[in-house]
Amino acid sequence: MTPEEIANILKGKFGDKIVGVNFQTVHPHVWVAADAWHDVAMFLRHDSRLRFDLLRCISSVDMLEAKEMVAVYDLISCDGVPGSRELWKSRHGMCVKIKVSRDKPHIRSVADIWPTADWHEREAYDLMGIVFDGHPDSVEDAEGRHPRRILCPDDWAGHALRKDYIFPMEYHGIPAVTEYEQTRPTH
Amino acid sequence: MTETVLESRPDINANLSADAIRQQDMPTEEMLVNMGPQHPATHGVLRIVLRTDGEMVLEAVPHIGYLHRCAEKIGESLAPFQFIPYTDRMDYLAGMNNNLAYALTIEKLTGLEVSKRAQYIRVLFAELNRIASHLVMFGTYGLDMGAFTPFLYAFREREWILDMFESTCGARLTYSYITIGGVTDDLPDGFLDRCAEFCDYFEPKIDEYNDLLSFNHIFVKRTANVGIVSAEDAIRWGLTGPCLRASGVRWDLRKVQPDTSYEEFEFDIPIGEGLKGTVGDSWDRYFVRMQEMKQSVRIIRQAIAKLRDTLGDVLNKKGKLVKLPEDDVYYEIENPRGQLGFYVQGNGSQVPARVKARGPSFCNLSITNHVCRNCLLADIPAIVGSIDVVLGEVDR
Amino acid sequence: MSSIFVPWTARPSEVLSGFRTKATRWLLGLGAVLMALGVVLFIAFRLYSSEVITDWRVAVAYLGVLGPIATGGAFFLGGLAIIFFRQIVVILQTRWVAFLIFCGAVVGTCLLVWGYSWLSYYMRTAFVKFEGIVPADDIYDTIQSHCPVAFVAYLLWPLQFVVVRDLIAMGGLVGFAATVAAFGIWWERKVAGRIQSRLGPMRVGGWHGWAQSPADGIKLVLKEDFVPAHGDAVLFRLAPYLAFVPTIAAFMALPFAGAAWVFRDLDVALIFILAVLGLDVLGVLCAGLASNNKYSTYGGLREACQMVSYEIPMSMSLLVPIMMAGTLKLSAIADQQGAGFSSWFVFANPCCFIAFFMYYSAALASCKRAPFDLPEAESELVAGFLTEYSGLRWGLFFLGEYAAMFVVSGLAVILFLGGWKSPFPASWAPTGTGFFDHLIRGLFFDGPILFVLKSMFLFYVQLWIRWTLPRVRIDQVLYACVQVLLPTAMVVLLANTFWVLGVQQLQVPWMVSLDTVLHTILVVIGYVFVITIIGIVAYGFVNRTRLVGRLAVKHLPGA
Amino acid sequence: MSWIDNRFEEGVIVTSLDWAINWGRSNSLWPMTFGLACCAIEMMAVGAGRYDLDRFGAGAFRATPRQADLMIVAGTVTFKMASRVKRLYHQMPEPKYVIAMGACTIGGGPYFKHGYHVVKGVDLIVPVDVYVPGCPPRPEALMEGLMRLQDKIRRHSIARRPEASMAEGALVARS
Repeated sequence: MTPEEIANILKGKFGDKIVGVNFQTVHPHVWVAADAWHDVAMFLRHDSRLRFDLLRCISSVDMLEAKEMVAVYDLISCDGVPGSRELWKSRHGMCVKIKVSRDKPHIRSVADIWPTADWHEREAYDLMGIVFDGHPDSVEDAEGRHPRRILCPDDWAGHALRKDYIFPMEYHGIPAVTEYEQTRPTH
Repeated sequence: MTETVLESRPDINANLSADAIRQQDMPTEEMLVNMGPQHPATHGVLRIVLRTDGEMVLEAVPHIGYLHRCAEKIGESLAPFQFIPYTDRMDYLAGMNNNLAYALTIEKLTGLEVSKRAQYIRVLFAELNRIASHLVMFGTYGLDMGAFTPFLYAFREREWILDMFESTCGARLTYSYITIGGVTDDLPDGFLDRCAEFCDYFEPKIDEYNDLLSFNHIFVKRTANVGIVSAEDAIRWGLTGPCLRASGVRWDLRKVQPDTSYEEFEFDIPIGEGLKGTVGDSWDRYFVRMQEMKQSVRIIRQAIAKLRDTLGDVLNKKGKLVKLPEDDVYYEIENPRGQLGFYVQGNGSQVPARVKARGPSFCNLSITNHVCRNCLLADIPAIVGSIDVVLGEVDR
Repeated sequence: MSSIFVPWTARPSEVLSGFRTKATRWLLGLGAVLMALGVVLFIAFRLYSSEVITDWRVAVAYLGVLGPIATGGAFFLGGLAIIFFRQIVVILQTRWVAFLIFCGAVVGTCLLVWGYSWLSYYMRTAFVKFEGIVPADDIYDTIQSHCPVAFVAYLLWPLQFVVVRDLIAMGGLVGFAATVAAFGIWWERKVAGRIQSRLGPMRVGGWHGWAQSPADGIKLVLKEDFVPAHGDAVLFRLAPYLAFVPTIAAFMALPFAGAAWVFRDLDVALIFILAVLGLDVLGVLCAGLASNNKYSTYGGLREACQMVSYEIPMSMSLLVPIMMAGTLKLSAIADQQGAGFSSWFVFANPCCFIAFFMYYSAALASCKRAPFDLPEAESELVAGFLTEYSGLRWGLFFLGEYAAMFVVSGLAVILFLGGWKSPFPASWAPTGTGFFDHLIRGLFFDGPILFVLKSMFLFYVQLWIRWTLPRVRIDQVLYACVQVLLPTAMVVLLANTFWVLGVQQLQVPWMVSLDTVLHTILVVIGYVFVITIIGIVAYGFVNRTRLVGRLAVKHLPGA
Repeated sequence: MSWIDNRFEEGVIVTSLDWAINWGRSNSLWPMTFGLACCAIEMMAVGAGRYDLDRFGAGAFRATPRQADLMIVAGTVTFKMASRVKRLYHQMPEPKYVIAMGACTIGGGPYFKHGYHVVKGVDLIVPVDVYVPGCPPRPEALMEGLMRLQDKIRRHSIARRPEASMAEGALVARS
C-alpha cells in the first residue's frame, strides 16, 4: 500500500485531524494534530488494512526559529507467519509527524500501543524535553508530570539536544567546560 | 501442619491458610540487588536493579545512560564526513556496519551514487564485521555461562579478521573505512586470497564451537527455555535482528529492503526453531547467531568472487563536501545486533540540523524487564547476554 | 633549619650500596665464625660427655652446641638473603638456575623418602629399648653403628618427646598444604593458558614463570587489610581461619604412605576427614553473612545448601570401598590394593566403578569447583562470599580451597586407586636394603611420591573440568544431588552389600564367576582408559602447534 | 599506602626487602574487570590469546575491586559514571594503581568539544599512574603501559619518605 492510499484512509477516518501530507520527498510523511495522535495511533495499529505493528523509531526535532518541536514516528507493517519457511515481507511503511509548540511540548504517549515507544519517549523527553502525557514510567516534580529521564542523570539540568542548550559548567564538583566552551554556539 | 502451628501459636488466626501462617512464622522479605554498572555479566556499564525473593527475581529494571556520549549532539555539529568516526564508536563491535548505515542514510538523502566495486567491498566488510561481532557474543556468552575457554577461541579467530581490517584501513576497532560515497581506499594486494583462506579456516571452526559450547549439555540446560520471547511480543517491543529472528520471525532487512546490492547475493535467514527448548528462548537467540556466521561466510565467498572480476573506482569524491538538502530521511540497515537506523534532517548546509540514531540494542534491551520476570538470579546473565547489547549503542 | 643533617636522606645511593656490601661481608663472616665456634663446642662436648649424662645436662649441652650453630647460621643466611634479594631477578630468570633448583627439589624429595624411612626405623629401634627419658649416648650408640654423621644423634634427641615430633610433623603438613596450594595456583594458570591457546605466566621469573605464586603471595600479604563498614568485624576476621584450618586438619589423618607416613593413623580416619571437611562450610557461611554485602550473602547461602546436601552422596559413595575393605583405617585400606593395577578397588566390581565417579563429582561440588562453583560464580555473584575479602584473608580462603582439592583427590586415590601402591605388581619391586633399593621402592612401588602423583592427576582433572565446562544453575545443582546422586548412591550401596555378601562371605558360585568376568571387563576398561589418556597427551604434544592455533602461536611475543 | 609502607627507616634490610616486595607487587598486578567502552574490547583482546596479559602475571582479572590491584579505566567516563568510578577506586585496597586507557580517559578525546555529558579526563576523578594514548590504543600499547607501571613500582621503596624524616628532624631540632 502506498503512502498516498494510507493518507487517504486516515483522511477518511479523521478528516481535519490530518493537518498535512508530503510525498515529494525521500521520506514521505503525514502531519497529524497532537490532540488526535493517540486515536490515530490506535487506528494505525489495529486497523485490518494498516496493521502497523512495528514502531521503528521516534525522532524529535527542535525548530528553534519556528518555535516548534516535531516528533517523527516511523512505522512499518510486517507480514508473515512465525516459524514458516518463507521470508517475512514489509507490507508498507509510513512516517507520522506531530508538531507541538516549543514552550509547551505535550504529546499523548503511545507506549500502551507500542511498548517499544516507552524508552523512545523517555529518551525524547530526556534529550529534547517533549513531555509525553500518560507515560507508564512518569515522575512528578517541579516541571510537572513527565517521563523519567533515561540517559542523563535524574538531577540533570536542561535538555541537551535543544538548539539553545547551554553546556553545564560543572557537575557535582567535576569541572565540565570552560567559559569559552560554554558561550560558544554548539552548532 | 496448620493444626500443629496453631497449637504452638495460639495468637495466629485459625482462618489463615497454611501459607499465611508460614509467612507469619518465618516472614521472608524481598531484597533489592543492584547489578552493575561494574559487573562482569553486564557487558560494560549496564545497571540492572533486581527485586529478588531469595534466588527468584521478581523484577529486573535496567538503568542505562552510563555511557551517554552525546553522539547526536555531535552529529548535528559536524559535517557527515566528520561524523563517520563517531559512528564507529556507537556499536564498537561492528564499526563497519555503523559506518555503512550512516553513509547509506546520507547517500539516500543526497542521491549520491556509489560504484559497484565499492558496494561489493562494503558487503564484504559488513559481513566480516558481522562475524567478528558474533564471535565476541559467542565468547562473552560462554563467559556469562561460566565457560571461560570459548571466549579465548573466539578472540583468536577474531584477531584474524582484525588483521585483515588493519591491513586495509589501519585500524583494529574503529575503522571509518566505509564513508559517504564509497570506501576510503581500495583493497590491498592479496587481500582477497587471505579472505578466502580465512573462510576455509573458519567455516569448520563453527561446527567445532557448536560441539564445544552450543550443544554442551550444561549450556543447553542453562539457556534453553529461559527468557522466552514470543513472535508478537518481539515485534511489539521493537526487537530486531537475531533477537527477532530467534522468535521465529524470518525478517531480515538485507532481504526485505535490499541495499548495497545485497539482492545479488544468495543466503538464508536462519530463525529460531526451538531445537532445544521453546522457540524464542535464550538458546535460540544464541544459536541464530552461530548460524548467521555460516551465512556470512557464504556471502563473503560470493563477494570475493564478484570482487575478483569487478574493477573501478571505489570512492565518489563528491561525498566529502556534500550539501544536505532541506529534507529529512530515516534509513535502517541490518546490523549484527538488529536494525540500526539514522534519522537525518538537512537544512541546506553541510551540517545536518538533526541526527538521531536508533540503536538496535536500545530497543532490544527495553524488553529486559518484560522477560526477566520470575526467573532465577542465574538466568539474568543468560537473558541479558543472549540479547547481546553493546552499551555504546544503547547510550550513544 | 637547613643545616639539620638527616643521614638517611642525605646518603647517596652508591654509599648505600657500599654500606650494603660491607654489611653483607660482616654478616657472612660473623656467621661463619659462629658456626665454626659451634662445631668446636660440639667436639669439646663430645670429648666431655663420654659417660652417661642425664637429661637436663644433655638439654643444656644440646642448646649450647646448637645455639652458636643456629645463630651463626641465621647470620650467614641473612647475608646470603641480602645477596639473593639483590640478585633475585637475575637468579629467577636464568633457566639453568631454575633447572638446578628443580633437580635439587627432585633429589631432595628422594633423599627425604629414603632418609625418613631410614631414620624412623632406627628411631623406633632406639626408643623401644628405653622407658621414659633416653640418655643421649644410648641414642648415639644406637645410631652411630649405622650413621656416618654421629652428632645427628643429638639433633634427634628431642624427637623422643611426642610433642616435639608432632610440632615438627605439623609444620611439615602445613608447609606441604601451602606448597600444594601455591603450586596448584600456578599450575592452574598454566593449564588454563594451554587449554586457551595462551602461555600463562611467563615473565615473572623462573622456568615458565614458576615464581608466579611467590610473587602473588608477597603481594597478597602486603595488601591493605580491610573490614567492610557495618560488617561483623569479628566473624569477618574469623571466617578465613574457619575455612582454612579444617582442610589442614584433614591432612592430619591422610596417610601419604603406610602407617609411618601419617600424622595420626586413626582407625576412623575416613569419618574424621569427612567431618572436618564438612566444617569448611562454617567459614564460608560466616564470610557470607559478616561481609554486609548481598552478593556475599547469596554466595554463603548457596555454599551452605550445596555443601551440606552433597556431603550425603559423597559419604555414601565412599562407603562402597569401605565395605569391600572392611575397615575405616585408610592405611589399611590402601594396603589391600597392593597387588597392582587390577587390584584397585575402582575395578573391584561395577558398584565401586560407579561409586568412584559419583564420589568424584560430589567432591567437585563440595570443593566449590566448576561446574559447581556457584558460591563464587563470577558472572552472577561478583565473587560470591569472597566479594569483600582482600589480601591475606582472601589468600587463606584460596589456600584452603586448593588444599581441600588435594585432600579429596587423595581420598579418591586411597579408596579407589590403590593409594601409594604402584600399578605394577609388587613382585617386581627390588628386595634390598641399599640406598637405591630404598629409592626405587619409595619412588615406583610403595611410597608418598606415588600417592602425590596420583592425587595430582585427579587434581589436574579438576582444573581440566573447570576450564572446559559451563556452570550449572543452583536448582540444577540441588536436583542433581537429591534426585540423581542420592538415589543412585543408595542403589549402589545396596547392590554392593549383596555383592560383598554373595562373593566374599557366601561364595555363591555363579556370583563369584560373574564377579570374575565383570572384574576382568572393568580392568580392561581401565587399561583402555589409561592408554587413551596417554595417547591424547602424546597426540596433543606432537601436534601442539596446530591445536593451539596458528594465529595465537605465530604472533605470541615472548613465546 | 600498604601497612608495611612508611614505617621503617631506610637501611640494609629495608632496601634489600624492597627488591623482593617490588618484585612481588610488580609481577602480580591483578586488574579489575571493568570495561567502559570501546577500549574495553581492546582490553579483552589483551587478555586473550595473542597478546596474553597473563604472561606478566596480570591476567587474573578480578571482578571485585577488593581483590584488584590495578584499575584499567578503559573507555569514556561520563558524569553519570564518574561517581561509580570514584567509588570503585576507593573500594580497592592499597597499594592500588590506575591506568588511563584511551583518549577519552586521558582528556575527553573526540568528545571533548561537544560532549556535554563526558568527563574531560578521568584524572579529574581519580589519580592516574600511567596514561596510554590511542583511540583505542593497540593491545601492544596497553602492554607497554603495564610495563611502564611495573618500572614505576620497581622504583618504589617502603622506607620512610625523606620529607617525613626531614619534618621529624625539624621537630627534634626545635625541641
